Amino acid sequence: MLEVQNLVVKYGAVQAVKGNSFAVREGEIVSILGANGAGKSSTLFGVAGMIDTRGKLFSKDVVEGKIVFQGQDISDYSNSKRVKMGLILCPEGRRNFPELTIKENLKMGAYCRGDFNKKIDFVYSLFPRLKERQIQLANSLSGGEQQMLAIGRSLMSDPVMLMLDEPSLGLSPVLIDEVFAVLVKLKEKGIPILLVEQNAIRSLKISDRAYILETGKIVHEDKAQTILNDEKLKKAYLGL
Amino acid sequence: MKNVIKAAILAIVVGFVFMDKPFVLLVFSTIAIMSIAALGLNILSGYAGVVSIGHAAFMLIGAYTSAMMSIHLHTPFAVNVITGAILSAIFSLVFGVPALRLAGFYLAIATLAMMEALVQFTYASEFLGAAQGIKNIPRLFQSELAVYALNAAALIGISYLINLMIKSPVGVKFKMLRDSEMASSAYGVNVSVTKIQAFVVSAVLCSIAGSLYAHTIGYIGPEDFGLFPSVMLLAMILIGGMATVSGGVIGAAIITGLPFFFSRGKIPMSLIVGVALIFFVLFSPAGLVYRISVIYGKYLQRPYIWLIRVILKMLKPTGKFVTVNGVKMHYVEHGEGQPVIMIHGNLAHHKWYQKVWDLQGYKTYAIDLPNHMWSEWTESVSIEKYADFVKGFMAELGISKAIIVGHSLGGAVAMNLAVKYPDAVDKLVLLAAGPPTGIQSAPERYPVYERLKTDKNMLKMFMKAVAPGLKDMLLMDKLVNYVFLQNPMVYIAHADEVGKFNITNIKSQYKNPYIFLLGDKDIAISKNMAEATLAYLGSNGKLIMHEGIGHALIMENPELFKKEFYAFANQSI
Amino acid sequence: MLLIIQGILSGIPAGVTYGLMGFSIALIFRTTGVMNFAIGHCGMMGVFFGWMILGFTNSLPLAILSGVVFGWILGVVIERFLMRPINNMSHGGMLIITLGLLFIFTDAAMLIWGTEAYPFPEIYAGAPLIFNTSAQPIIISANDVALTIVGLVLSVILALILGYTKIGIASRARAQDVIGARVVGINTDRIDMIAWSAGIAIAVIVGFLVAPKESVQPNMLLNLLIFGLVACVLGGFGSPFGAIAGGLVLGVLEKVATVFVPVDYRLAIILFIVIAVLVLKPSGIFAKHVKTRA
Amino acid sequence: MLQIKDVTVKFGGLTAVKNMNFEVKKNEIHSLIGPNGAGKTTVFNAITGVVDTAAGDVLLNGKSLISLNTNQMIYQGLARTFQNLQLFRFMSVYENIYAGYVHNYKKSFISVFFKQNASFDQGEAFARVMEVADMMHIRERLGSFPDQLPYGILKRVELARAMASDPQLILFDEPAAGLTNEETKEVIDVIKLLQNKGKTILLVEHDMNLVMKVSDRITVMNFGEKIAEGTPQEVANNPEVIKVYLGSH
Repeated sequence: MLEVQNLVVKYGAVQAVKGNSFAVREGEIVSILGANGAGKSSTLFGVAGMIDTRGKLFSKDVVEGKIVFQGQDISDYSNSKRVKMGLILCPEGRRNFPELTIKENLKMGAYCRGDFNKKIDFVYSLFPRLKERQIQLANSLSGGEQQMLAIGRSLMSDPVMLMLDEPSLGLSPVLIDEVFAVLVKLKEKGIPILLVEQNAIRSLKISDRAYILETGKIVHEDKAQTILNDEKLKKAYLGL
Repeated sequence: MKNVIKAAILAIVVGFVFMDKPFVLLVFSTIAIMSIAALGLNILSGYAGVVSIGHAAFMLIGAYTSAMMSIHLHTPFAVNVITGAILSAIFSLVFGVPALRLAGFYLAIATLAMMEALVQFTYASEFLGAAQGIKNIPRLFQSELAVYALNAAALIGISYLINLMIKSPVGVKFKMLRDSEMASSAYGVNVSVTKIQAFVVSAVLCSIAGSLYAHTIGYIGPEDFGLFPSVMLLAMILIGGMATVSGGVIGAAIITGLPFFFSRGKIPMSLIVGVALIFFVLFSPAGLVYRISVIYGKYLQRPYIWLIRVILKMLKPTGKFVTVNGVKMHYVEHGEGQPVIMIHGNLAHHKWYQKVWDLQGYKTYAIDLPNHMWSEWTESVSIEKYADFVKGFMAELGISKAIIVGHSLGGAVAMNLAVKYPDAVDKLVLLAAGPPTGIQSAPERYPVYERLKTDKNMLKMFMKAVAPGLKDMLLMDKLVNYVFLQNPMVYIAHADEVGKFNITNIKSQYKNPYIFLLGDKDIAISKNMAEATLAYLGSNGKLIMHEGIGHALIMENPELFKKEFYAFANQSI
Repeated sequence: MLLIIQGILSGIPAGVTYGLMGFSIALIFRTTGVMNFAIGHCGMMGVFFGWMILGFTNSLPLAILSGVVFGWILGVVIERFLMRPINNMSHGGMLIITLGLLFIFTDAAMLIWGTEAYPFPEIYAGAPLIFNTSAQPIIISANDVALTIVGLVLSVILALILGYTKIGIASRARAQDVIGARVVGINTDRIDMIAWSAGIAIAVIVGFLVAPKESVQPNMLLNLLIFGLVACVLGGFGSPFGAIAGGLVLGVLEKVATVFVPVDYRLAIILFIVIAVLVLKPSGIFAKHVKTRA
Repeated sequence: MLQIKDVTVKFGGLTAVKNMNFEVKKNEIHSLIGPNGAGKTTVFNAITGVVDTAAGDVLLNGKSLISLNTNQMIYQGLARTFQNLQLFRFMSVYENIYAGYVHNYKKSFISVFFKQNASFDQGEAFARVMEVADMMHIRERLGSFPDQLPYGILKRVELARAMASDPQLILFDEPAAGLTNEETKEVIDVIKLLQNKGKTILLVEHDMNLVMKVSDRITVMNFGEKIAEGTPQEVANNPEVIKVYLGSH
């Protein structure tokens, strides 16, 4: 499904991702684990084509490496072209449009791809709260609802593959359960997921495989179950 | 102070050359006036980082105050200028205290509105002459030369004062503010107060420029101080160079001067200024002053340096020659007694020892290492090879054992000699020597070393920093001149070598006594480094620190060196 | 009282042009983060082009259309070749670049079309509307009425586009969160280009609306630039429609002010009020809050 | 030395930090950790006066810092570093370090126009810059500009600037962010060196490796509240902390 070779992401002098290779296969949930600042978000940004370096005179950001999605080399594709292919990122920090209504936010989810009318019912069925509030502005939502909206917006574009960055961040335990339930549902629908999560144990439990990142470099790769019982994980997180 | 004298001489020369051409003098007057205004804006925009597009407004205040007072009240010029400056300062406070809280574009709009409001007010006011402006403002002097002299003097005096301010901690605070408000606040800069200070100073300077303008040109109208003049001021500092005192002068000369010297209508000045604004912002934010200094450093001094080399080569070496390992080495000898070999440092030569080579009871040999001054050039530039040359030199002269004095890089050579040929070294005198582990040169410094080949000014600055205690500038100049005789390759090669060499095993080879002399103002070698060196050298010597001395004790305080030398060398082991 | 009513009525057409100018400034600023001080001169270039076409064809609609198209293309060129490569520059740098453009366009227009001020026909030259009252008649020129109608229709069209079309919502989305916009696949570069083009095209239309009064000359829109900025200050840079409201307030204020202060001082006084507003409430009178570029 | 007492910070309706309590003792290395969005940086900002506190007090040596502005902190002996390196871009490394010393200049504004005052105590300032430059091993870089230097060196320049102000307490905001392993080791050495020099250190850091190696005490935050405090060992074995970092089983 997705194959990444030697991905490098640099922000000016800071090298956030240092030549990592990884893959996500059909129907899989793959987790990327690592401490804060290990380069997880930058990895997803690199894959999603979010770091636009073309034609910018003073930008020192660099993205290198080969990204193959559905057998096609998309390394040179723009972000919208990648979205059109169905490679969707749900970014960290929600990134909703605060002064658009919830419905407009969802409409924007279907900007490049996906049938708004067909998908909206699916999203509303997953998150009934959004339907109740569809004409309110997004900034009136609570943190948990905003996260729902962000996930809902990514689903609007009918993802072929979904990348989620910290979907449970700042949520209460009940809401975390809800989010993970949705992820499992998506997996059942056959959508592969690349997941970046703080909540390592939760995410490993629903994942098939996982990569552990340390200061921008993948240091370990294994079946999720194996890692779950592994001391290496503890080391990466607690430095023990 | 030196720059003030240079500028004054230049101004006087210009004045005399164009004495009979009042129009040209008027142009120069205008340039000087605009330079003052540009300097004002430069303090705000270049140093404190606040962009204003309405600074001509303060020129307007100064100009109108001056003009009205001299016409209606017949007050003397000095009173007009001061009143205008005070009014500007008050106005800038009233406007600035609230407005400077605004950021970026909002502040720009506020300054634009402030300027436009004043201009519109002037347009509307019959009392201020409305659109017709004020004519027949009394001139200060009948002679154009005198007017020019006043304007030039004002520019030079103000530049001098501003230069003092910029170099003071207040100037540093301005720059801190410009580069990062957050960090400057964390380091004690009161952001709003400092911004206001910059704003008031810039307003006062623009006001003074306005007063001078009114009395020099004799006619002012509101359109002289609108959006276009304001942006022109911005263009001047941008083209000349932000955050430089001289930048505004160059910018003013180009923007004010060009249209005068060509026929006025034919040059599309706005087009040129517009393109220049975009070009300089994008590709050369440091401005022309920087470009010129780079070109001056890299190319323009070459003929001069070539000349220095030619003249020096015509001089006769004062010392003797001896051929060591196929290379002719030059040295001078003084006195009689126990032999002392004196090895100079990087960017130096035997003359560095000229103040200390008369040592009572010793025969001193001050040598030029290969590649330096009168000695021949060779391909092998390593500190170890230099040590071999020194050993060879001693062998040729039949010296089996000597006291070795090594300064800086020469100290490294001396230590190398002590490791390789411990028997040849009686005692070791290390002057601010590099540590036995070497000093890695920072990669970004290499272009600077490269520059030293062609830039005497920079080399001199370098030397001044190295030897802050050497006040005899003529001697300094001489020392610097002789550096140009050295092999051009060693500028870079020495930096490499100092990083590479490693004689951490010195303790096991060399057992004789040593002293290490170091000044506390030394920018190259720190006390920590010296102490590290001592740890490698062992317990047979000591570190002696001197207060107020830089990297060059032998030049800065030769008597002190001699005292230390005698104390060390005369003691029996 | 009648003077005030007359002031309000004659202030509205002026206010519409200020508001539209403010709209174009706010549109570009909100979307791309660049405050375009050259907007008036960009508009002037379009007007000159239209005026030239008018000379060739004698058709006013064609002239206006070609001027607007010219403005659109100018926007594309500026965005693509100047603004896009440098979109991460500081406020100060951007400011100086747009001021540079202002200077370039001034002289470019002079070089191409000369320094003369050329007359331009009114969009509707009919008999003025006169309302007879007991004391003094209230007069509104027909062109002012036409101008107001054109301006208001344009505002409504813009409101519909921004509010309901996909591209309009996308441009608002891009203004609110760039990363959010990029993850849903919005081509932010294209949105920026459209904002520049549309902004300049609107400025060209404003130019045509005021051309009969100001004549066609290089600095014809310089004052409107300042009024447009003022409209933005009053309405807040956050919303283009706030700018239109700000423009109307400004226009009416300007004309009504002449009742109380000498005509010549009104501008100075308004500008001082503007500084006060800017300082006291930088987000504008109407806006709730304002977003600035970090 | 530094006491955080019941500090609460609110942004609009949102409570970012709630009843935060902890104390940094003299000459101690104290770390503040927690997952993203736990409110560490907000606590940091509350101490340095960047954000206003809704309730509570911050005391340094018994003196309240709450009413002070950010620019007065340095006079209380409190220096800080920045997560994203707020160095002065167009100033040389020497000037950058010197900037840490500039607050010692207390003469009136007008006096800068007189030559004798223009360069205050250059000797002392120079000595201080040289001393800290040595300490951070950046003496050869004093003439360089931040744009020319690698990231690891820049971090040291920032530390040198903080040291130049001769603070009692240094707040480190993620000193290891963006560093290589080698450079992180250097940072660890530097922090320990500072402790040896008698400084007190409060650290916000993500790199657990570093935190566990240098800290004397650790305070763990989650959702704006303190959930644990203790020595590195205690914290690492605290089930609450493990849950926060690894998630629930």
